[in-house]
Amino acid sequence: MKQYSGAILLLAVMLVFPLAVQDAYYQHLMILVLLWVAIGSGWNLISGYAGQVLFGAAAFFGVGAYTAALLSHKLGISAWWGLPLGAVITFALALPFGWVCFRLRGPYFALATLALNEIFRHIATIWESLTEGMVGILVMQTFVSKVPYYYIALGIAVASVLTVEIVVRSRWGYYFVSIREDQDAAESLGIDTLRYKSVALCLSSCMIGLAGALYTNYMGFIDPRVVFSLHDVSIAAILVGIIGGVGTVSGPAVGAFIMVAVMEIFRSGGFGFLGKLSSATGSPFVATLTKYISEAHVLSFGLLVIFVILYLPNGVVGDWPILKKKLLFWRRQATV
Amino acid sequence: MEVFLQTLVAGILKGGLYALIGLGMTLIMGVMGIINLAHGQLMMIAMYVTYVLFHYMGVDPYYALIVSMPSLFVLGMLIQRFLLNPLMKVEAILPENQVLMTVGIGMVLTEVIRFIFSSNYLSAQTSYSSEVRFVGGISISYPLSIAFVVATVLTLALFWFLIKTDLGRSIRAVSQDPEAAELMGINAERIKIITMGLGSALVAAAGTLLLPIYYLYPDIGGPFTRRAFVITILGGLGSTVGAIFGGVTLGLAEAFGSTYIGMEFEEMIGLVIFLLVLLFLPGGFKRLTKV
Amino acid sequence: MKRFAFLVGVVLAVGVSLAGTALAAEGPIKVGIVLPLTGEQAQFGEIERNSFQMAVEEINKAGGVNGRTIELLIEDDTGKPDVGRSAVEKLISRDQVPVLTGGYSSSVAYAICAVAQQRQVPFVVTTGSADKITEQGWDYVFRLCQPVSEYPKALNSFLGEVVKPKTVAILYENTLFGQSGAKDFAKECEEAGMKVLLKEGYEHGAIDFKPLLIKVKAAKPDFLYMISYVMDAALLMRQSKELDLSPKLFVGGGAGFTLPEFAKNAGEAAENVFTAALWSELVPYPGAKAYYEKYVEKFKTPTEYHGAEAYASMYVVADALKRAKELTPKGIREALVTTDMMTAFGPVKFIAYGKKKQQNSLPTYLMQWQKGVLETVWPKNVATKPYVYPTPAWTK
Amino acid sequence: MAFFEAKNITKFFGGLAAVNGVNFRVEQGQTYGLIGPNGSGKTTIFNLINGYFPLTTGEIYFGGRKISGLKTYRICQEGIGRTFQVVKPLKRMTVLDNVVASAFLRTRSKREAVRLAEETIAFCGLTAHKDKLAKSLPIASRKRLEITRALATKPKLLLLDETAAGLNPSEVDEAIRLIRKINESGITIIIVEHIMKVIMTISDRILAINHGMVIAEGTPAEVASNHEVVAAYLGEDYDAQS
Repeated sequence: MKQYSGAILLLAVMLVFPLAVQDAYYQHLMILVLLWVAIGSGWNLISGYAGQVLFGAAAFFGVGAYTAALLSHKLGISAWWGLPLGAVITFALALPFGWVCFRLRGPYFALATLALNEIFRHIATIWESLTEGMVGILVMQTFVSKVPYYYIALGIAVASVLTVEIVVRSRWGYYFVSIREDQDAAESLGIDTLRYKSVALCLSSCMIGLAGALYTNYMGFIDPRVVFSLHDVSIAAILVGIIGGVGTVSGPAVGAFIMVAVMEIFRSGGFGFLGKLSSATGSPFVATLTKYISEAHVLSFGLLVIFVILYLPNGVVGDWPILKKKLLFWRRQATV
Repeated sequence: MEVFLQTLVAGILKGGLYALIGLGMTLIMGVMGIINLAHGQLMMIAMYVTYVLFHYMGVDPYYALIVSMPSLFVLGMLIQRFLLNPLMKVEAILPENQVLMTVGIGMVLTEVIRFIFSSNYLSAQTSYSSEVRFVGGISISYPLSIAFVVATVLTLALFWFLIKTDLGRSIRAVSQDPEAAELMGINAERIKIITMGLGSALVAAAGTLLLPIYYLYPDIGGPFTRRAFVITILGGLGSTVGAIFGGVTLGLAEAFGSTYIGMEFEEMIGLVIFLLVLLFLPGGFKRLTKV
Repeated sequence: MKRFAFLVGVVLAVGVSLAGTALAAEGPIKVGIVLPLTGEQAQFGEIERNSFQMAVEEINKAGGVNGRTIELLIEDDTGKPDVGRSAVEKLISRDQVPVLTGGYSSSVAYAICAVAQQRQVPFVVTTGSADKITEQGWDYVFRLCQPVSEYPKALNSFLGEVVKPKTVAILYENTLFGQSGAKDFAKECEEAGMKVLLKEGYEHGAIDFKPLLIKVKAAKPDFLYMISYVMDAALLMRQSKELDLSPKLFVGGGAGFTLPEFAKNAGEAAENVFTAALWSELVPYPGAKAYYEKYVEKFKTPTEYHGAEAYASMYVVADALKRAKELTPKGIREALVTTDMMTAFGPVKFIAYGKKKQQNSLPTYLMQWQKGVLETVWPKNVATKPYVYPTPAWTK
Repeated sequence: MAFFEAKNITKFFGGLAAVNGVNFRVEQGQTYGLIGPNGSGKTTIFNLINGYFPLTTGEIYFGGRKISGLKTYRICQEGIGRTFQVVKPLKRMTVLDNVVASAFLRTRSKREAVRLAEETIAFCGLTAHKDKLAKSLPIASRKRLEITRALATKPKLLLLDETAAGLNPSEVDEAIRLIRKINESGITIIIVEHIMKVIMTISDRILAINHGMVIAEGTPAEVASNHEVVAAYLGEDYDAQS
């Protein structure tokens, strides 16, 4: 059990987090992190393990989100039923989605999923009688406190990470990685690649769809631009995976944490620290700097992506040994 | 009948501009096997270059081509030299890392521009921006016609360059088999740098020609990147003539889709065609015409 | 996995240390504002931020709120609801602001409303115009601006009294503002006995509207109603001119058509275009013109109705702070309920009507671009210039 | 009914025939050699048997069943394993994991798959490399890994594509020993090989092809003395002189 001790410790910390930190702001940020853990894990299973780079995570996220929203909006059923149903519907959706895209390989698969992502967004925008179009759908939130949302998000995130952990140690996991490493070789070793790619996509879509349904319940409002967003969902999911570590179980968790933290630190100017600094020093230079830094949150993230791809191609988790060596080296240099 | 003809004209003219956007992409994709998801962002940079020349120095956008194309040529080369070529040596799980890299490059380009120019809409209104000729009741836009002519000229020039010059032959050799080309003494890395520069310069031309009739803001790149890969897949990778076909086809499909199905389907039509071509006509028009 | 645990530990520690700052009884009063300062909507977020800051400077210079100054805490929502929500969570729980304002796009404003209502902190919505925002029965949400369905109020009376059209074509961008505005307007037109010949949406960012406009030309409507963002609006008018499309009148549904950039980009094609409008510096409210001039002097760029909304919101909030029996969210809410004042954006009073609650009810205007100036032409009693109708055909 | 039979198999790429009307039979327990100059269609025949390319015309029978038209993975499940001329190791997996992935074809239990994999690795003499990443292996071991992986699918028929190419003489001898050992364990083998020493020593029968067509079939001795074969390998002139 030693290999799991870190994970168990982390889980314990996560379980007491909302009790220790009453601040709703941090609870909210942690809920976002957990949401991204689920989306990132989903992306990682199909892309990081099975090697099919998905540029269309938002298609599943959006369908999960709309399932929950429409249940409440059209049928008057609690949007929480969207969690199980959203997972089922995205699962069903993944089959035709895969049928279209899996005939294509490598970058063409990626482009096809990107195209489907955009097509879904357009459909949700145009089909006003079903989705209300860009007017969006409101769902009343069930809880005032963040704590219940936190634990539900934690449950989904833990379930996603566990699913990945169990799957990659099983026969399926071996098959996924074989497909990633060499599809022709996998096929000639008796692996029905189409079938197992579909299996991976179905599992992935479930996780992403669940996250979408939770998003609806938590945020209380969705529209096509938000939940089918190429940039803010699909590409963000890829970035979570890449930064954390492609094809590692804990990668998406680390990636999600880094992404939410980096974005929020920049957006809020170091959690307001820079603002305080500039008003304390009264220096116009610091004030200007603060303004630029808070405007640079997307830029900083773009630079981070370029850096990671060039120097940590396997992400923070995948290249941890290299990273650690470098950090140690610097420290030694500093002390000498 | 007027509706039909006007739609036809609008589609063809827009198609010329699209061809120019696709031309750069088809070169880059054909030679390097890279899907450049920063293509539209490169075009955006060219538009800002043109805007600065127009706004601060009063340079007519058509003359600005002389500056915008070389600047983007250099920018493209720098990107290839310092960001994409080093990636070939990086051992990563996903070969698609290159595609993801271009996503990162696109983000950085957009945000740097936002930093400098903010998100405000900008435009370069010229005396001829809205000029039209009426031919038998059909309105033909003057700036779009010019864009069409320039696109055709550039395509022919590129075609000639690829067929007739040594450098062009080297580029084709690298696109067919980089390893063999390397063995025959071609420096594939250098060729890739030049190709990326050329592709960027071509999309710069498209951006510069588009500016007088359109407008500009930092996020303008995304939709054009999407159109560029639709055109390239339609025309066939690496095919210059295919890019013209692809561009005009997309222009016509968007125009007729807008007229006869609905304007809100405009973008979707391109994407659906893209999927259909990928699935049922892999290789695009190139496979039909073998050009 | 361990390093992740470590990171979480750091956040825990930071969170705990920053958590408990109580509502101070001394020092400046904090007001939380959420605006899009980066991203595609940043342009308008900027104008609103400037206007909020300008108003606060004036208020503080004039003695502040019962001797205390107001401090603005402005957060960036980047135009996304989840980020807006992060921002407002931070303002409420970290900075403990007793009152919120701002809210540019409807979706972000809505996300903020939900938090404000849950956490019982009053929120004065400045710009988010989706009808449903004030239709939820939320008692901590107040809205200063008109809801989108009321934008064409003045237009409708003008149409009924002057134009008496029989047919209409409606074009709209596929956004909340466009889709819901077009739907409401089409319904009103049909109720008024008009025939809607064409109602079609488009995606923001199209290069070529000619296929759409040629259909309008073939349908020959009496007038064309367009709900568009500024650059699309300019392209639509320019291309209408290129196609020689001439209905009796072109009407913009507010938004893009009222902005100076529209006139600049559409050039001659903007001339005589009507638009529904909420505000211009020429509206007959005390302070409107003064606000405009002061803004232009200070920031060297023109301002428009978004800025006026922000400027007025700040005064409404300051007024409530002055009157509040105690400076708690609850106290401020009670003061806001009894707001009754005049601002540069018009009279403000939060009332219930129809399905709406705590909604300010303001008239809207019909304006027309005449020689590059947006003149108010309807209602007649506040018109700055007579309307030009019938619109002359395009001259070549 | 033959154990394996290719009937008139033909493959056109565009207008060119890569394989044209080839017939041959392989009996159970044989080692069957496939020779021909570069580009004569040997690897294409493997790709046709394996289902990687669809046949233009013709049929392939295995164990009395028609297998042409089946998908590649189905053909493997039927009991035909193959190796690739250009080795395709699953690079970022260990040698053991490479083999476990293929061993899962015959069992669903992971424990059983690992046991089968370890057994096969030992059989092929790769135990020392078991925990190394496939990409870090030298070429001889990679070729061996190809065979190991194919064996772990428990094939009845094994297609070996240039297993000895690029190896030094002592490695070639080892490869021959391994192929013999596999054959002795009861697995029928079809082998494509350039090194004559290999093919001549281990094959029971040999099929020689050129330009996609059969030019000779028979025992190694028969084929070696065939004029057309000699001509194909050494050129027409050489044949004329002799």
